[in-house]
Amino acid sequence: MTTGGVIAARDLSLTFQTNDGPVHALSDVNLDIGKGEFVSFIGPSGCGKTTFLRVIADLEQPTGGQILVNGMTPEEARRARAYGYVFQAASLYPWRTIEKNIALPLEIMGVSRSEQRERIARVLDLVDLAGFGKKYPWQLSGGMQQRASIARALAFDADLLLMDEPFGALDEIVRDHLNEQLLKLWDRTNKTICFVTHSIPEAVYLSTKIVVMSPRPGRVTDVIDSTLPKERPLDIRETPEFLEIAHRVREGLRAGHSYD
Amino acid sequence: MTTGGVIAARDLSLTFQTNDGPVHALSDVNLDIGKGEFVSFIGPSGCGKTTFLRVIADLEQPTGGQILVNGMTPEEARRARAYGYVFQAASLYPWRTIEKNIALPLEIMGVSRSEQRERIARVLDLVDLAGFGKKYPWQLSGGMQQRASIARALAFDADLLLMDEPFGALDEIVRDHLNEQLLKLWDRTNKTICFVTHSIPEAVYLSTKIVVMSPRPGRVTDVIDSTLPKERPLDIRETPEFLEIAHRVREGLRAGHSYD
Amino acid sequence: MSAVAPIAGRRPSLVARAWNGTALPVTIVVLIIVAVWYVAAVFMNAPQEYDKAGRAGQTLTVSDLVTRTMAQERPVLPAPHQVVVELWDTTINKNITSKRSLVYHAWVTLSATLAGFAIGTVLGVGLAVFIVHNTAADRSLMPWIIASQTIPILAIAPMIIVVLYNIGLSGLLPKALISTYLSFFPVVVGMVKGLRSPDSMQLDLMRTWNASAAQTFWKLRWPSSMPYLFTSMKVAVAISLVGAIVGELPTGAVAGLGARLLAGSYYGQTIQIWSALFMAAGLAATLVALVGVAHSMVLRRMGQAE
Amino acid sequence: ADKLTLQLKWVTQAQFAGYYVAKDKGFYEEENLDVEIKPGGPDVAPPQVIAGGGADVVLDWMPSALATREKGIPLVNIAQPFKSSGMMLTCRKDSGISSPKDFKGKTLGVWFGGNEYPFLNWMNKLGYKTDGSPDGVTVLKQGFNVDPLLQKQADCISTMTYNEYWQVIDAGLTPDDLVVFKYEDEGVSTLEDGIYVLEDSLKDPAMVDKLVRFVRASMKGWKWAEQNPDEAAEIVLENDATGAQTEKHQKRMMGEIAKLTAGSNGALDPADYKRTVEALMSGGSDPVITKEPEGAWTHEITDKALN
Amino acid sequence: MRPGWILFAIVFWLAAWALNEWLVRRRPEAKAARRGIGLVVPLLFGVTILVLWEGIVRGFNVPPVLLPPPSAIWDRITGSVPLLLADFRQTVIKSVIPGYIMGCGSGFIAAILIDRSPFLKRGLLPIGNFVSALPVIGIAPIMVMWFGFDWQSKAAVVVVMTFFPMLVNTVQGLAAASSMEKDLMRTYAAGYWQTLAKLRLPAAGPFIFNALKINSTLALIGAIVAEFFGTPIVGMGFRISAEIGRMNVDMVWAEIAVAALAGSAFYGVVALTERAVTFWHPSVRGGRT
Ligand SMILES: Nc1ncnc2c1ncn2[C@@H]1O[C@H](COP(=O)(O)OP(=O)(O)OP(=O)(O)O)[C@@H](O)[C@H]1O
Ligand SMILES: Nc1ncnc2c1ncn2[C@@H]1O[C@H](COP(=O)(O)OP(=O)(O)OP(=O)(O)O)[C@@H](O)[C@H]1O
Ligand SMILES: Cc1ncc(C[n+]2csc(CCO)c2C)c(N)n1
Ligand SMILES: [Mg+2]
Ligand SMILES: [Mg+2]
Repeated sequence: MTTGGVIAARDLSLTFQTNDGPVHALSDVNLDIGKGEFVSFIGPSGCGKTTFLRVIADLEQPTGGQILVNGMTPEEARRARAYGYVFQAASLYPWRTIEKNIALPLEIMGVSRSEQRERIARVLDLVDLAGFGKKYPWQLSGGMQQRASIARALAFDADLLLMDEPFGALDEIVRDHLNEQLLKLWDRTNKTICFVTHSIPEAVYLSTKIVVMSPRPGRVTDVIDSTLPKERPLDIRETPEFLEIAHRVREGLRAGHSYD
Repeated sequence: MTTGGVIAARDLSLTFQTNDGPVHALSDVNLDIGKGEFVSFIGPSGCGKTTFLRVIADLEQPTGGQILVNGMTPEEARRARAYGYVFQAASLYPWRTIEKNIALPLEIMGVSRSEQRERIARVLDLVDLAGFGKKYPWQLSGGMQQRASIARALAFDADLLLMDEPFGALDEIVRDHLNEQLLKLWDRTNKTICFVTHSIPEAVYLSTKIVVMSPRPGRVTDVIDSTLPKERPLDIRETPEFLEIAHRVREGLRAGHSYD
Repeated sequence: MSAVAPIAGRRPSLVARAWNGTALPVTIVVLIIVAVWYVAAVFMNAPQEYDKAGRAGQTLTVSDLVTRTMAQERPVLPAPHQVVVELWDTTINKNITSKRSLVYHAWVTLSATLAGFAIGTVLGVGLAVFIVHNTAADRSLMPWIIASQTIPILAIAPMIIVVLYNIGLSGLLPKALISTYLSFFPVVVGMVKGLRSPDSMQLDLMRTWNASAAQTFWKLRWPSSMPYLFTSMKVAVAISLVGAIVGELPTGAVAGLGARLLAGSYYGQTIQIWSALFMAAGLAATLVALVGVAHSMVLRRMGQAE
Repeated sequence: ADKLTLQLKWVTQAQFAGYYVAKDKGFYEEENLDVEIKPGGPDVAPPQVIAGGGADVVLDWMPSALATREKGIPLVNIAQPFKSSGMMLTCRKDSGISSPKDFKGKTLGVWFGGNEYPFLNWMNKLGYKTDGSPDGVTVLKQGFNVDPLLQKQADCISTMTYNEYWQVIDAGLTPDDLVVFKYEDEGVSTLEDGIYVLEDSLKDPAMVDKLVRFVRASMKGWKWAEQNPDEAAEIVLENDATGAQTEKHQKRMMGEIAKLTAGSNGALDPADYKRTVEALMSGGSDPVITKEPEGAWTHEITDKALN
Repeated sequence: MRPGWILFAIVFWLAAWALNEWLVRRRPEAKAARRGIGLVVPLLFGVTILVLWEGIVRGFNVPPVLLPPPSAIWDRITGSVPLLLADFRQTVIKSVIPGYIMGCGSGFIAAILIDRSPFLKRGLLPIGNFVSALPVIGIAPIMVMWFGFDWQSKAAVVVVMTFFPMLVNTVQGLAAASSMEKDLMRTYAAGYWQTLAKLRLPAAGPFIFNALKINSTLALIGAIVAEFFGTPIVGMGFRISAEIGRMNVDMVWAEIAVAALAGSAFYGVVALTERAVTFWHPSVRGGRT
């Protein structure tokens, strides 16, 4: 087993024991993710995308196979605070202002006050929420909350970012804008990003590698390496190359559904 | 004011009185929707799409202007059970099985048991949930719950369908599939459908008319009549005509945002 | 911002605002209750008057009956004004340090109530923290905490007092401990629920940051449990008062509202019972309201207020 | 001064005037005693308090004290300021009762908690069953007040000559409306308010000395109270922390109490003791005590105190 | 002092604690085994309390009139079954159950009635809170005076104690349906009673059961305490107050044990019913949404 990459999964399986029998959320998943890659996970609902991210984050224990994160076990990686995680729902603490919510992981890590302030200002700006730092979460619309939770993960400034459908609740214009921002950030900082999405164009636009999954049991059915350049203006989405990759992803996805 | 159409709004306004001042959710909205039209509403978060649907459904009282539904006031229309409503969130009752949830409006209308059974079977099939009727909502994934709530509105079988982002929580494949199904249903039954969405391709693919809205105060900025034929295979989305309309919608939307 | 003129909303009329507040409805309901009460007083006190008149060989007119039933010395149901007069006499018209002052007795009970409430809340929170962090405690403690509340405290209070005296505790503390016994229960139940109220996603988030148990507690569990804490404290403070009153009986019932209730009961002084009862309920209502004020203050500081 | 704690059997009232007088008038102080008087009440059982170390000396009625002794708490009577019993059964005339023969089928209110023994003994003597069987009497555990009689919930209730009886009168019934049966007259009386200590106390000479001084001062208090009933009642009122007692009632009570203490110099009359024991042992199917108690009283203290 | 007993009690305690800690860390596959552990752990805890109690009473020679050892209480229980049964009948069957049913039932009906009038709701609820703060020991003598000595007055006390918790909880529960759930009913043009039956009552279920649970322990305590203020010579409260004066403390504890057992069983039955009826609520189905 190589340990060079950021993530290395070998025959990874995870079965949930539930009241009406076992649920095979992940089954024999093999995947390598190198430093600086931007990997999208796409697949129908319930195919194990969230579960895979949770295994990386040491929030679930695999029931079979092996996985290494930065060459360590997930637990060691978690203790080393190796990653930032953006959940599928915003999950902000309602008794803290946006600022304080972003400060929370920094407080826990013991980052100094002045640095906290600095980082908060930077990430708020990044997600276009400058000026909203003193508001409480319930004073913001759903989309703004989601952006705040992204800011919180960015403030953490880990080398590995796990993002579970971060842009699901946003409208297309905002989404396009944040996609651009995220790409810029990734380009600048050379972070490794694992990104779950339901949108094929989004996956193709962002990724260096697209992992297509299918459910029951959760498997990786295809891994597509993107041939798009690192520099990606928004209108790259109308190029034939883009449409070609999108088509391949769509085909892979369709195979996992019962339609047609 | 004409009364021929299904919906006729004249200078419709709605202002919410809140603690930090009035919120102008709708402002001078003029709109006519004829029988059998498929109208999509698109616009950034908070522009009043939900509010407009709620006014039609007599769930909010306008503070200015007039609106007629089937030539009646919204209240009369509601009492006449003129519409089915799919909310932005699934809103299934957790103490009823999926079947029983779908049966609920039928029970209230006094539909006979045997007909209830028949309709339930039909709509469950339509949304690909056959076999899940005896499950409770919390035993289903979010996407399945959303489909069940669509089934519930369809079982109701009203001539006017109000759908508030019904496919927001679904992945692209399922979404495509349900888009097709919905179009078929609309084509077959000649229902009038008001449909809120964040997705430009979805709006263009489905609609005969696209209403673009912008926020603060909520206004209608553009009404685009689709030139696409009634018969629409999925790959119509790659035609120049389609892309042309999508472009116009995108431009209209972008005008409502502060980016670029 | 927009140029849309503000909608000229009509200010709700005075009548409408009073109708939609609480003061007017409460007043009207109180008035209805008082009216029913007066009628009930006549009917419930009438047999005694008939009996008395019968033995004296008189017959009673209706107006006689009404006036007499409202001025009995030991009525079955005292008329509202009798209770009000008694309350007035024993609060406003007496020096508050006098043993005949209801304020004095209320203070005696209140001090035990507050002590018991404070100990009960601390104990309840402590137990809840223990239960939430220790599975064995969770499984074994809860059924017995429930069972403890099915024991009639009045029955074992005398033994508790004696045992406590034996280990050197007397005065305020034994009474306070009985009130603790009653008040810790709602706090445990509420706080266990409250400390467990963060959803699994919020807990997972803490885990991803590798937060310690203490950090998770102080930054997540504790703030999330605040609404539960205050709701159970409202129940607990009212129960504390009952506990303090119960605790006064086996200590010789020398002072306090419990002593008043008992003395009133012993001498058949119904009016005195009722005024002590109202004092107790009023005290409880005040305490609950105070906890409510503290609640909204904390909520405001946490940015949760309306 | 030597500390001593006295647990009363009931709330502060003229029934205990002797002790309050002794404290108030400095009789205890003269004996170099610092006596703390703890009021009782319906929820206070003096034997339990003394067993738990909550008091050095308690007041109790002899039936209860002897029953406790059999349960293993060695209470000893060291003095008996009350010569006669003040207990009686007070009945409404309109219930049709004029003699004990009329009790059959009637509802009688009784105090429990150790005070029911003389009553049960009496009924046993009269041949009435108290377990609810048809040709017996119906027994109620009466609360603390006289309402059951006023509201005709009971035909008769237990009263003390010095207390509840007058509450009935105050409530508007006249002596003519009532029939009373004094336990003294029916020959079923048992000894009331006596002074009891634990056996161990008598083994300690220093404690014995304290008790001697206590009894001497207390009896001085009682005799003073008998002679100055009104002032005694006022002293009691001053010591009443509940503020619920009235002057009229306490003065009247003191007058009645004086009649009960009049015949006693403090020393227990062995004849009274014998009569009480006999009554308690003949309690029918459920006697209060099963065997003749031994060492349940002593003249040691009164002998030293009164001579 | 007999240190042997104390030592034994402490050793037993530590051993039982360790065993419990070990037991709760087991995660057996079999459902039956999990259930077994769920039962054994609290039972072991209870047994430990009894052993500690016995050890301390014997070890420190606590006089039995203060605190009898559990063994003596057990002897008394087994020796007085008919008496305990008669008391149970009088207090639980005659007073508690009817009082509980009447109190909870009328609280529920009152809640439905005032639900239609926001005016009454605002007017009555603060007064409800006021009345439920009235201490039992003040109400009990009044009820005895009004309703006589027998079970009726005890049931009346129970009614007063249980009425308001039920009223307040039901009113709160009827407001629990979310606005979207209510809007849904509106879009169906459902009538008041339809909305009540199909939405608001099911949604109020958890609140109503909350009141039923609180009331199950309140009712028992209320009835027992009321018996202190006058009663026929049978009943658990009567026995407790009469026997304490006779220094039969073991009998007092026997009654307390019966009361605790009956109260816990009552609570348990209500809790089980709750699980069955509100199976859908997150707190019952274990938090999965
Ligand atoms: N804690 C759990 N217990 C039992 N089953 C679970 C649990 N968590 C997830 N599952 C199941 O595992 C499977 C994979 O779930 P997962 O959340 O990873 O899906 P997903 O790909 O993220 O779906 P979505 O796109 O809807 O978020 C599903 O069938 C789900 O029901
Ligand atoms: N009950 C209410 N009270 C006060 N303001 C409200 C209320 N409901 C909606 N609003 C405000 O009215 C505006 C329009 O809201 P609406 O829900 O119609 O937006 P939307 O277009 O449906 O947005 P989204 O795409 O996020 O669902 C928003 O600014 C919202 O904050
Ligand atoms: C619960 C209870 N009820 C009655 C008495 C009887 N009693 C003993 S002394 C006394 C004072 C006389 O007025 C009374 C009434 C009691 N001891 N405990
Ligand atoms: Mg997921
Ligand atoms: Mg909306």
